[in-house]
Formats: sequence, structure tokens, C-alpha cells
Amino acid sequence: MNFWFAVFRQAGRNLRQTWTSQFMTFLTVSLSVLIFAFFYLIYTNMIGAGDRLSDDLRLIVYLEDDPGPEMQEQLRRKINNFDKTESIQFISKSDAYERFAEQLGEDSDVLTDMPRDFLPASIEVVPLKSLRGYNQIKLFSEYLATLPGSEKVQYGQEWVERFYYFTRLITIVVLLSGTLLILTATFMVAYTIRLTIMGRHEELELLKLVGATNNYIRTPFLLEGTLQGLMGSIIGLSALYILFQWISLHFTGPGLINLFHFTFFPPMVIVSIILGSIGLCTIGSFTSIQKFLKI
Amino acid sequence: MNFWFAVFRQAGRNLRQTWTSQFMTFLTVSLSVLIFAFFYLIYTNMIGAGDRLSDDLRLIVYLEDDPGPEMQEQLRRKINNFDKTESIQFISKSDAYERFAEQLGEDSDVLTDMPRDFLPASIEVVPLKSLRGYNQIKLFSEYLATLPGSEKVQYGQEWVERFYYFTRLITIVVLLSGTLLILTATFMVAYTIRLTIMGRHEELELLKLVGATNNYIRTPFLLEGTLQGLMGSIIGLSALYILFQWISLHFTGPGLINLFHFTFFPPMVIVSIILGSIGLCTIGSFTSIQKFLKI
Amino acid sequence: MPKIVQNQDPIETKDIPGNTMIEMIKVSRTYAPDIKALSDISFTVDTGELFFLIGRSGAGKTTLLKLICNMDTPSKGLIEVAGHNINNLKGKKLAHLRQKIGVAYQDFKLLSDRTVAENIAISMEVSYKKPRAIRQRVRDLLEQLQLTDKHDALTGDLSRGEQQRIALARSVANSPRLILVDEPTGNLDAATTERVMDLLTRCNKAGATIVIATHDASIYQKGNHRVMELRNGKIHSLSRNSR
Amino acid sequence: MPKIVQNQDPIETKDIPGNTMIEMIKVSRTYAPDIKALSDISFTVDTGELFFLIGRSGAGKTTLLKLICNMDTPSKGLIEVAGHNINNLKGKKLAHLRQKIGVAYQDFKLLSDRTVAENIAISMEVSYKKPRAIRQRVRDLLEQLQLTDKHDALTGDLSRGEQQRIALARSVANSPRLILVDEPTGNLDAATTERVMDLLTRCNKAGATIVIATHDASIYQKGNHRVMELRNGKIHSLSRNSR
Ligand SMILES: Nc1ncnc2c1ncn2[C@@H]1O[C@H](COP(=O)(O)OP(=O)(O)OP(=O)(O)O)[C@@H](O)[C@H]1O
Ligand SMILES: Nc1ncnc2c1ncn2[C@@H]1O[C@H](COP(=O)(O)OP(=O)(O)OP(=O)(O)O)[C@@H](O)[C@H]1O
Ligand SMILES: [Mg+2]
Ligand SMILES: [Mg+2]
Repeated sequence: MNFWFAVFRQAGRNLRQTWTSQFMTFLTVSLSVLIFAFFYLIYTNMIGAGDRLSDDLRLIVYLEDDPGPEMQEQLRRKINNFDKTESIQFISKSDAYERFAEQLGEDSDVLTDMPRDFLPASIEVVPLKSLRGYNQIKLFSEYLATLPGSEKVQYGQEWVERFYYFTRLITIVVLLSGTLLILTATFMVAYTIRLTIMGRHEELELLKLVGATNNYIRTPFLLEGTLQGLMGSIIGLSALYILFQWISLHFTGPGLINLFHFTFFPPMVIVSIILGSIGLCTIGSFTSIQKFLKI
Repeated sequence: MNFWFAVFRQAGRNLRQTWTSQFMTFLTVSLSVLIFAFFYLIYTNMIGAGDRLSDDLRLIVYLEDDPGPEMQEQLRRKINNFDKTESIQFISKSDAYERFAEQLGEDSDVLTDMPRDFLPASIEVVPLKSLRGYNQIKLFSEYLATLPGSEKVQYGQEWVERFYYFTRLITIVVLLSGTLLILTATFMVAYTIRLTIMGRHEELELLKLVGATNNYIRTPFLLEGTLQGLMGSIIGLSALYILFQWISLHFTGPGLINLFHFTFFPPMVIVSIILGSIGLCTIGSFTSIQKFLKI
Repeated sequence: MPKIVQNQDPIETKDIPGNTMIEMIKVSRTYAPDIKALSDISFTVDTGELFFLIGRSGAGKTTLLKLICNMDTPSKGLIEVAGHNINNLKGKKLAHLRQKIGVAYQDFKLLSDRTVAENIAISMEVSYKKPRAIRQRVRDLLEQLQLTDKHDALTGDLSRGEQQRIALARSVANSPRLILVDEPTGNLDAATTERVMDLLTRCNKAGATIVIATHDASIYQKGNHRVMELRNGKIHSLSRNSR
Repeated sequence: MPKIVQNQDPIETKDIPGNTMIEMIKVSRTYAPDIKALSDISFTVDTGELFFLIGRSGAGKTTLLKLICNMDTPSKGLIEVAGHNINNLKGKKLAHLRQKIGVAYQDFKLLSDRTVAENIAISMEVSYKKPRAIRQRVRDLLEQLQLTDKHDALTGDLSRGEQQRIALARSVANSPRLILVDEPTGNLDAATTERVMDLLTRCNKAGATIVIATHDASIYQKGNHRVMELRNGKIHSLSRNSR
């Protein structure tokens, strides 16, 4: 294996002789991976939190009267016809009275004089998670208002609206900054690799003149690119993991535990990030060096 | 002014002859400024939103009985002694009844049979904005609970807790990514400038050998650095402004208007960012070139 | 005294097949905007020949050598080296042919941040010679050129004349069949020039075809070999030294 | 025939004050790890003198010139140029002295991506000469060196000999009082060498002190001037050509 011996000797020499620029490239790759992964992690956790927050979204249809079992069946069918739901629960007037009493707690004695049916009956509709766009919810609520016997539909409009706008805003901000950063990072890695290779164009040209095959010239650089992609992504991800542990440790407060259940990337995503980084660096090296080989 | 003639001629030549790397540096500066300003803008707007959200924070102290005017005065004094407040409002039992009736709206007829004093009297305390750390609120509420006649203190603990944890989390995320990015950007700008100057070290060395004074060699580069800092920051800020307009346009939904009242940087901040960018680029050029002049 | 034959037609020497190392037919090279570096050059160099190329500065000597080793392509005309039309060669075939051609460039093309030994070794490494053989050859060459003590010096630190010898050593290291040497003694004193020429003569005796472009009358005026003079990109004369 | 004076003590020539351009006293230069490029060099060059420096490749000629123009600092010893101890000079004073010294480097140090005219002009621009004067001077020099047609060519595209002449033109462009020339004719044919020497002689006649390091016997063996031979970093001989 003369070829591989030569390739490794050359790659070793390159690492030894140009280690500052190699180190700069490596640092750039690490930082880029760190930034990318950081934003991706925020994004996935944000989506998770959004899901969990909207768990308690339910539409309440106040009815004129307690519906009979037949009527209930009919309403259920109608609702499900319009849109799939997670669950539909009927709450009779007496159920509502009991709930209210429970909510009042100690003060429930104020209700003793009240008739047990002074609160209206209602239907609690929990829409499917996948159908929770703000406009869909609004449409749904409008439909529910047209149901026979429906008096009023409540779903904390204001709260839902705020929440949806807020998550949408955050999503856009994260996506925007993510794109910006990934562009910057890719640009930087490409530029750094290009400059590193440009800085050695004399050597590359000499090798060509002296009769080295393209593979002989190219392979050490590709190897370096691969190594940098691998090392850079591993270091970047490790740094992120340490950061993640630090944040997790500082946010074990009871208030957020159910809101933000932080998770790190699953192994598949980690492997993908590493492979992506390797791929990008190798392709970057390849295209940069290809220019010299064509001259 | 032979000196300035020479400097401008040299700077013009440099721009013409090395415009690709100049352009790369300029792009790097623009991206860096864009990223930095973007995060800074998010941060300031987040703080603004946090302020506005906590506007409706109030602690409600339920009292055993309606306090007399003297008692009110005493309570007010005690509370203000413990901590400064924005406002303190006493709500008597009948006030509470009216409020509840108002809240019930159409359904208020259910209250007709109720005695007008079935709801407890209370004090609404709005703490000073500056004193709204989560722990301070908690301490404050604990103190309020010890007031004579106090039965229970409510301030939507869960909501306040969530809110504080959430803003704290976002703040940390923004600060962390901001630091990361600013580090990356500074590193990148410095590295790019260094490489650009390194790529011309032959010229620099020759100029020295041929008898150019340090100022003759240095000034064109400083000028370039200044220009790049100026142009880069202006372009970066302009890009951000366009982005900002776009986001504002897409978030004029009624739900968020009162939550997020987006504002762009005031002129002072814009000027500071531009000056900072110019300063950094000039210093970067200066230190990079200084190495050559010392050799 | 050299026998001068003005604008001699080289077709007659082309007739010996299998024995021609370089053959140029009506080769021109024009650079933008309108610089005729070479025009209508036709000549052949036989295998094993020691061939001199002379001419004033800017006559086109380097351009001619560049065309032979395919560093540059002709604007017009045909160039054959060792039977291959060198302008149609690509990839591996070109690389293999280049391994058989050693070139000492006028601007040396040394890697200034590598040691002398590494610079000389590079042409042998490319054709996968054994490390031991490489080490041995490098030492031999350095000894012949009186540079033994510079074995581990960085090439960039050497004096110009030392660099010139390293460039020459690299060109002959891999025992190529064709050696192109551009101004090998421009920075060398008479005694060192002698040593360099000795080395080249030895390579020539071992079978290598050698083309030397030079201004140095002292090296082309003795011995029995052909000398081609270029003038403004044209062949001014092609003669054989009679001594 | 040159009159050879082995290891001549130069003190006697030092006695003429105000008339000494270069004075070296016991100068040594050692490179890491243990290369004695120069040891114990003492000599003077008078104002207006044409001084030749010869020696085999690696003898230390370039090192000596580098010390004179303060590109390098001596390990030991004292160097005075035009009455200044050049190793104590700094900043503006050093810059001004350098403007009065023109150097043609052995490796040219041309900016290969600039045009010929820009390369020559650089030494004049640095001392704020008028653009018109610069243009005139550049054209004159190019004509004297037969390079008029290369005025706007990129220096990197030129032939080696052409580059060598550009380097020389740059060194004399600013009419310096001291001109250091390192191997000015290594890539030049006899006729072009003649022209180059003419130019230098003219500068010398105009009052410039010139030090030429060379291997080319043809340029130092005629005329009446001193020739110093270095050998292994030491002065081997310092003699005056009698012709
Ligand atoms: N890449 C190029 N672009 C433009 N002109 C060129 C280029 N290369 C060479 N020339 C011109 O072609 C002519 C011949 O150049 P060449 O290098 O072959 O000369 P040479 O005979 O080697 O001279 P020297 O003895 O000075 O090395 C010169 O006038 C040179 O300026
Ligand atoms: N920077 C350096 N580091 C180490 N050794 C050096 C350095 N510069 C020069 N030398 C050594 O010092 C000796 C003298 O070098 P110098 O360049 O002065 O020789 P020269 O007389 O100019 O030779 P040439 O005629 O080949 O140009 C050489 O052996 C060279 O290898
Ligand atoms: Mg040439
Ligand atoms: Mg020298």
C-alpha cells in the first residue's frame, strides 16, 4: 500500500507544518457546529415546550340545557364530523356545580343557598394536537357556536392568541437566526479551508509538476477535511453538552419542570450532525483543491 | 499634503487589487454586525416585553374583615415600610361583590339571592417595577401574610413563577448565544483581517526595505479597516432594519401588540454600534500590521 | 568552432524512429495581449542527447521548456515527448510521463519551509520510491553538490546559489529519462558550475536526454553537442559544436 | 592584473573622515544553530567608489549586503553607513536612510501582481517624488534596459532576466547615494549585461557609491576598482584592479 503510506505521511506533515491554520479551521468548525447545534437544540426544545403548553387547550361550549344521551351522541358525531378531536367531555349542570364548589374550597359554604343547577351545562372539546393552528382553533370555535343548543364558546381567546403569536414569533426568530448563523458558519468554514489551501498552492503546483497523480495530491487534504469535520463536530457537540448540563442544572426549579422538559439530542441526531460536519468539510476541501488540479 | 496623497493612492490601489479579500472581510464584518445587533435587539425587546408583562403583577391580601380608615392607614404604612410599592388599593367586601357581578356579566342574576358581603375584603399591592425579582416577590408575599387581619395572600404564584423562570431562561439563552456569536464574530473579523494582511506581507516588507515610514505603510491599512468597519456596520444594520420591518409587519396581530411593542434601536445605540465596529476593525488592522512593522 | 546552420530544417533527424525524445513541429506561443514568445519552432532532440538552448533575455527559452514539460500549452503546433503528444495527455498518463521528466526551474520552485532533504525527496516520493533508497540518493546528490552540511536546513534559509543546486538535485533525483534545466548556473561561481556540469554529464552518460537553457558561454562552448539559439521567439541558429 | 592583498587591515582608509560611505569593524553574523555566515569582517568603502564583492556560492556575500542595508543585524561588530551606526537607527531616521540606499536583491523582491512601472515607481513614491517626475524616470530606465514594451506588463509574467533588470531599475530609480547590487547579471546574456553595467557606471559617475556582489568575472575584471573576495565568511583578499 505505497499510496496510503504516502497519503498518511503527507497528511502528517501537513498537520505538523501548518498546524496554526489547521487549528484555526478546526476552531471555526467547532464553533460553527456548536452554534448550529445550539440553535437546533433550542428549536427542538421550544417545539416540545409548545406542545406541552398547548396540552391544556380546550374549547368549552356552554349549552342552554343538559343534553340527553341521544343528543350527546348526536353532538359528538357532529363535532367529530367537522374535525377530529382528542376528546369530548359533557359536563352537566350538577357536574359544573360540583366543580365550582371544589374550586371555592373553604369558601364553598357560600353556595349552600344556591340551586344546584344555577351554572350552565357545557361540552369540553380537546382538539387534536396536530390541528392547533390559531386560525383552525378560531374556525372550530365558530363552528361549535352554531351547534344546536350552544350558547357561547369559550377557549381563553386572548390567552390562546397570545400564546400562538408568541411561539410563532420565537420560532421565526430562532429559524431566522439559525439560518443566518448556519450561512455564516458555512461561509466561514468554506473560506477558511479555501485560504488554508490557497496558502499552500505552491506546494500543490509543484506536486503536479513533479508528476503526482491527482489522488496523491487530493487525498491528504480530503483526509484533513474529514478529520477536521469529525474533531470539530465532536468538540462542538461536547461543548454544547456541557452548556446543556449547566443550563439544566440551573433550571431544575419546580415552576419550569413541567413546562420545559429539557432533552439533549437523541443519538441519531448526534450522528447526523457529525456526519453532516464531516461531509461539509470534506466537500469544502474537495472543491477548493479541485480548482488547483484543473489549472 | 504629499503624505495623504500617497495614503489615498495606496488605499485605492489596495481596494482595486485585493478586492476579493476586501469584500470577504467586508462581508464578515456585515454578518457579524448583523448577528450582534440582531441579538442585542432581541434582548432589549425581550426586556421590554418582560417589563410590560409584569405590569399586571399584583399581590392580593385577603382580609378577615373590612378595615376601617385608620386601620387602612396603618396597613399602608406597614407595607410601605417593608418595601416600596407602586400602589396600594383597598377593596371592601361590597367592592368585591360588584367586581364579581361585573365579571359574571349576563350571568350576574345568579347573585341576586346572595348577601352583598359574601366575598372577602382585600388589599391589592402593586410592587415597584424594580423590585420584581421572583424571590423578592415571594419574600414580600410572606411578609404580607403576617399583617394583622390577613387571611391569605395570592399573586398567581404559579404564573409568576413560570413567567420568571421563562424570562430568565430566555435571557440566559440570548446572553449565551449572544456571547458565543460575538466571540465568533470578533474572532472571524480578526482572523480575516490577519489573513488579508498576511497575504500582502511581501509588499509590506518591501515597503519597509525601500524606506517607507511606519505611518506610510500603516495608514492605508487603518483607513481600509475604518472603511470596512463603517460600511460593514451600516450594511449589517440596514439588513437588520429590513428584517425588523418584515417581522413587525407580520406581527401586527392584535394579540401581541400590547405584549410586544417592537422598537428598533434609538439613534444613540446605532451610532455606538457603528463606532464600535469601526473601532474594532481599525484596532484589528492596527495590531495585525504592527507585527510586520516590528520585524 | 561551432558550425552555424541558419534556420535548419530538423526533418532529417526526425527520420530515426524510436530514437527521438522531443519533437516540435511549427510550435507557437502567444501571450495576451500580443506577445509572441515563440513562433514557428520546429526541431527534434534525440534520446540521450545533450542539447543546449541559448538566446538573449526574453528570447523564449523558458517558454520553450515550459511547453516541453506541459506547464504551458502551445497556441499552435504539435509537441511530442517520448512518442506522446503531450497536449492530449491527461490525468494519470500525464502524471506518469512527468515522473520521467526532471525539471530545474529558473525560479527554482522550492518549498521554502521544508528542509533541503524533503525538497529533493519530493520527486522520488511521488513515484513511490522506497524511503531507504530516497535517503541514500539525497545524501549522494548533496555530496556531489557540496551541500552535505545543509541536509536539514530549511531551503528558505539557504543562499541563492545553494538553492539553485537544490533545484537541480531535485530535478535529477528520480533518475528521469528527460532532464530540462533552465539557467542552472546563474548564481554559481566557476568552480561550482564545474561540479554542476559534472553531475549533468554523468546523468547524460547514464542515458538521460538533457536540455539546458543557459547564457553561460563557458558551459556550452566546450564538448560536442548541438546548440540552438533563439532570437525573439524564432530559431536563429541550430549548430553542432565541433570540439 | 589585480594586486592581491591578503587580509588587508582597512584602518588606513578609515582615516579620511566625511569620505567614508560604509565602514565595518569586526562584524560577525552567526545563524542558528551554528552557521558562521560572516566572521570578523572589517573594511571600508569610500563615497563614490565602485566596489566588488566576490566569492563562491555560500561565501556570505548576500549576508554582508543585508547587514549594510539593515535587513539583518550583526551578531557582533559595528556597521556605519554614511556616518550613522545603522544598528541604532530606528523609525523615521532608519526610513530616511533607507530611502538613500537602493538595493537590487538577489531574489528580486518584486511584487508579481503589479505592473513593471508600479514596481519601479515604488522607491520613488515612498520619498514623495512628483508623479510626473516618477513617470519620466520610469520611462528613461526602461529604455536604458531595453524594456520599454514591458511598461504595463505584470512583473510576474516577465522572463527571469527581465525581472532581474526591473529589480535593478527599482534600486537606482530614486537616485540613491548608495546602491547595493546582488548578482545583477545571473540571468542575463553578455549584451544585456553590458547595458546593465553601463547603467550602473553612469550612476557611479553621478556620485553614487556602488557595491556589487557577483560571480561574473567579466564584469569585475575590467576597470580600476577594488574587489573583495570572501571565503567561508572571512575576507580572503581585498585587491585593486590595476587596469
Ligand atoms: N505569462 C506570460 N505573459 C506574458 N508574457 C510572457 C509570459 N511569459 C513570458 N512572457 C514573455 O515572453 C517572452 C519570452 O519569455 P521567456 O521567459 O521564455 O524568456 P527567456 O528566454 O527565458 O528569458 P530569460 O533568459 O530572461 O529567462 C518575454 O518577453 C516575456 O516577457
Ligand atoms: N537565515 C539563514 N539561516 C541559516 N543560514 C543562513 C541564513 N542565511 C544564510 N545562511 C547561510 O549562510 C551562508 C552564506 O549565505 P549567503 O546568502 O550570504 O551566501 P552568498 O555568498 O550570497 O551565496 P550565493 O552566491 O549562493 O548567493 C550560506 O551557507 C547560507 O546557507
Ligand atoms: Mg528564462
Ligand atoms: Mg547571495
